[in-house]
Amino acid sequence: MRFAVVQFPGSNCDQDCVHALRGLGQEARLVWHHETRLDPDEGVILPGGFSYGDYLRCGAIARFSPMMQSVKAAAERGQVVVGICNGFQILCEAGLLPGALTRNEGLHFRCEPSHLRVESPASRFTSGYGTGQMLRIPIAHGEGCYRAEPKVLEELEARQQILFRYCDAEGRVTAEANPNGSSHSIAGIRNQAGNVLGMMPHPERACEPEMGGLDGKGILLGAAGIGRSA
Amino acid sequence: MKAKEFALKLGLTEEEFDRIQNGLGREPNETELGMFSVMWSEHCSYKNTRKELRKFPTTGPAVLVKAGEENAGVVDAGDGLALAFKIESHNHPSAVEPFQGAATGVGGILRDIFTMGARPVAFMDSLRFGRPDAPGEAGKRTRSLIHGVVAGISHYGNCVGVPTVGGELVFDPAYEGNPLVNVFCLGTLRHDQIRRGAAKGVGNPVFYVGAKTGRDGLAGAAFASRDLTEESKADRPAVQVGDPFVGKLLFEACLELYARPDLVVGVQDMGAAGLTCSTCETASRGGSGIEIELRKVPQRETGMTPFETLLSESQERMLIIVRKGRERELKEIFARWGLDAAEIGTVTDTGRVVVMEGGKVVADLPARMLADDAPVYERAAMTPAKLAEKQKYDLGKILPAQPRVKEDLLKLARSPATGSRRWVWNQYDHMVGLRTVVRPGSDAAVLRVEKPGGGWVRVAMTLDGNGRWCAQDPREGSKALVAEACRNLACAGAVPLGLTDNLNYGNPHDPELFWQLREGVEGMAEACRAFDLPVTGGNVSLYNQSPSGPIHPTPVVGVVGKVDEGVKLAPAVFSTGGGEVVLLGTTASGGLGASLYLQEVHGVIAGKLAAVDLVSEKKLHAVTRMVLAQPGVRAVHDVGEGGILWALAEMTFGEGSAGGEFRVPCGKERPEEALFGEGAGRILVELDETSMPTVENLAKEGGVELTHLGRTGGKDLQVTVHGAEMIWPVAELRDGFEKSLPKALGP
Amino acid sequence: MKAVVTVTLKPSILDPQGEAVLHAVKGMGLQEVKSVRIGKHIELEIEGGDEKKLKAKLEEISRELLSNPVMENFHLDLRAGG
Amino acid sequence: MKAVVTVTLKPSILDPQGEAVLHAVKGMGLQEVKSVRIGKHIELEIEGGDEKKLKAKLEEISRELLSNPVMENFHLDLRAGG
Ligand SMILES: Nc1ncnc2c1ncn2[C@@H]1O[C@H](COP(=O)(O)OP(=O)(O)O)[C@@H](O)[C@H]1O
Ligand SMILES: [Mg+2]
Repeated sequence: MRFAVVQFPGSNCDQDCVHALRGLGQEARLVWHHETRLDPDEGVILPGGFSYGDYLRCGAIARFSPMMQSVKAAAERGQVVVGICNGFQILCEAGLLPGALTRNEGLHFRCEPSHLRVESPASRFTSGYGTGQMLRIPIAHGEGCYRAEPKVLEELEARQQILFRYCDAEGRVTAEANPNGSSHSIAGIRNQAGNVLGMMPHPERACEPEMGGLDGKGILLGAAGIGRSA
Repeated sequence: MKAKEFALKLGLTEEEFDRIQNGLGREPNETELGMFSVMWSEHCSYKNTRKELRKFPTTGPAVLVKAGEENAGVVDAGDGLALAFKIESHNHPSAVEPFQGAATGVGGILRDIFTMGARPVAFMDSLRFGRPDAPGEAGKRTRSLIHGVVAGISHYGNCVGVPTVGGELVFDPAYEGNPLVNVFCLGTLRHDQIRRGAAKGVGNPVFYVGAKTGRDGLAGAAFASRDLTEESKADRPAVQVGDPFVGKLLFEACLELYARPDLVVGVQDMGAAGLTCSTCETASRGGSGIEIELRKVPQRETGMTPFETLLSESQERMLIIVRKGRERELKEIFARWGLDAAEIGTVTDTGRVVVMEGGKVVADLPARMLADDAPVYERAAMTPAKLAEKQKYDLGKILPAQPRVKEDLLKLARSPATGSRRWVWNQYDHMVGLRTVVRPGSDAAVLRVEKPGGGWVRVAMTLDGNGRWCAQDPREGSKALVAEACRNLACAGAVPLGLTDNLNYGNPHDPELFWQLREGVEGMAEACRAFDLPVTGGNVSLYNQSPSGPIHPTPVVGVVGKVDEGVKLAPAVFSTGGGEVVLLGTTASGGLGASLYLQEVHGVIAGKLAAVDLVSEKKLHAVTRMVLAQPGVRAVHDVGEGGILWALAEMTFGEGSAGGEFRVPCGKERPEEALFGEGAGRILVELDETSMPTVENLAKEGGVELTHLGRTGGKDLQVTVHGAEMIWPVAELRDGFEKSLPKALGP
Repeated sequence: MKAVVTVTLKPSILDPQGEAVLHAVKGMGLQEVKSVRIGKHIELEIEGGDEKKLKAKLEEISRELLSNPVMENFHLDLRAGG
Repeated sequence: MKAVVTVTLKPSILDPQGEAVLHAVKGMGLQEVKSVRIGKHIELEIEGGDEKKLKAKLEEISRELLSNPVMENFHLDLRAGG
């Protein structure tokens, strides 16, 4: 499948995403935030980084860029949209996913491998995994604490929109294993329609043994529509 | 005010003023004096240290751009790949405003690297503070400095998307009033992409790009109040604020610009001394002149005087000279990245920097005189009166009659001096870019770097300093730290290609302090020659002292090397058990002189480091690299601070690492010496039993001693020395190691 | 004209930075403090334009850009002069 | 009682955050904006204590903890009630 990786001023995981996608046999092109054209059959990646310096609030300014209007339209048409880290923040600010990402409870930026539990394999992004499967994928963020109204959290739970939760090395979801204080230990969610994914951990950093593992492959391949069989 | 009086206020000396006046054949005006005061400062001219710096070896087959030629040195990494790297200090700004001081330090070194045409791919940081666990106000202030500096580096480095992959963090009361913040950056480029900071081609336009100019950094010694407007007096900021967002856009825009063939003629960042430095240095290097109009300089504030505009140290700005007729291309690229680009002048053939404001000449000076004709001083050096006394020590008086090694190691393990630096590097994105093969926490960081023709080269790098060693013996201490840096690279299977150094010392007018610097430079130079290691650049930071005295003499070196093709990288921590552990290199511990052990466990700094045997050291590195190319190597780690016992302990701290049973060689010395001595020339290797014969053979052929220490396994660290056996549960040691720093620093 | 937009966290949202400051404030001896909340103070200098239109636009900007309705409230204050 | 401390950057200090927001605000169609500066709005809830002493203590806290005198100014405002 072909992916458009959107470059905002201040994006810095754009090339990493392109590298990982190509390594998985997918096509990837970079598109500048001023552009508006997206092909009807391509997936969209909003990469990590610090769009507009993350000033004001992460993702707050990026969501006004011309490309985001097209991304919104593409998401409504059912195209795949994946927001990673800063991309997740932008998706929330743009209203494509509910909730908001706030400053890590410990107040520090954290870059480290995180353990994730796959909560629901019933999505294209997780179809390559089993329920409860443990993944090890790095995080690198200062504002990854997921917050939403209690009602929204209930809905996310009820509709199995929570795809990944932080857990410890044994797979237990505990407060200590939660690196940023996210409500319900949320690390990644999808929209109701199932075509938009937002997650704080970086799957593109876990697609090569040399970079510390392969656990992120399934997510990107899932986005490309390649499930378990691959 | 008389010109001379004004010059003195700016920090120029009377002789320097006369030199300027004679050189010009007229009296300089105030703006011109301002320009001289910054260009002839130590920071820009190296007037006190130039003679010393000439002692470094700077040439070698791998050197593409030599020290002093450009903003950073460049070395050849083979296959058309070149590496640009340099270290820079931001000690004083960080003492005043730790967050912004450190952040702008990162921004500054970043610009030095991409100015060379290189894409920045890694940072390292070397930090020194007082003790965070000191009681009362001192400890509190130190903790807040550490929090601020680490947050500042994290802020800038993470935002620009360049991983911070290594560094050091050292505590010593000597840095309490004067912390050291040194930042290193490495960039990669093709040989044919190297950019020069030279203004060439009469009539070529001179562009100013990046952030607008404000009154940032206009304070300190090089500042006189009389020239200020009333408006600026009311608010005279010393603090420069970094904008990593603009920093990132600036380097992406510049790299895009460089990619256009024949567009850029010369480029120079605006760091210290801003517009003044960038214009006169490019003109001087190009053997040309430059004429600029200040009204065209994008300004953030109103009513700035020429003096202020020329001396401003606003961040994220560059000077770029392009080929005439290609102006539009530059403007388009910068507009796309949302950055200012203003044509502020042209290249001339007059050899002069001519500055105009509204068409009126406000400064007209020979470029060479500003950039290259600063006076060079030979400072007096004198062996410190108290040195011999400092170096004498009586172990019998310091150590207890009965060794208490068991407690000693636990004490060491719980000290913030030895604790895991995870608290720091977790705050740095050390993975962005997908190049970091060996992450922080090992002996050297390793990056994979794309070769121009495809495929990877693995590049290893390390930053090392040791103020305690150098305080006790600046010459041997400096040699030892170059040896240590190279040893760290050897543990990554890398051959060193080049060294960059930051000379952090006290006031050069104090002969005892200048002696430290001279000894340090000579020691480093000797070690570099022994390792065939060219010095490719660096930085000098003097006047590092507070009312309580000068810092330890603290040269910091950054060494970059290339990992041998056949090397399989091994972790610095033990496997899950069942491996053989050998010591490569000398069995002599070097004794406890200047050791961390004496400082941390017994509260004294005493004695001096044993002299490094550079010849044996070099052999050790070669053998280690060959060993790492063999199958069956499980772990490798060098012996450094804390001695062989601490090195063994550290090797048990990996996720899932086993403990082990070891016998440490000990001669007539006390067991503490054998266990905690910091002598150079030792590397520990864990390997499969089956690989032992090959490794023994390599060591023998390479002329390196090999000693069997024991085997890994179990959950305890068990060490026998002189027949006495000691046991520590690894979990207990590891707990101290993991928690000491967070505990000392607070949340 | 000057517009001051004050953005505060909704009461239900946890403010870890405020908590940290609360801790430090108590450490400095002010035991009477019960809570600390940290918001943003945003000043915009405006020249010209029709006041009424400006106000509507500023409301929009405060709502859409300067604050995030999921977790924040805002207050807009218009002042003559600078 | 409630204390509101407003911390603003000194006029000559660069405000990268404000610059980025200025761009965005213009992008949203408000061309009349000349500058944006972003500061902190800190609310402290206080119970009990002697008002005069509190005020002195709050001044100290604003100066030493809540603001950074090298770069920032602060304004302290005490309001009855909460
Ligand atoms: N300690 C040193 N050893 C070797 N070269 C040095 C040292 N200090 C400075 N240099 C070289 O002198 C030149 C000028 O340095 P510097 O003024 O620090 O550059 P910048 O203007 O980028 O700060 C650089 O090429 C630098 O590498
Ligand atoms: Mg430079």
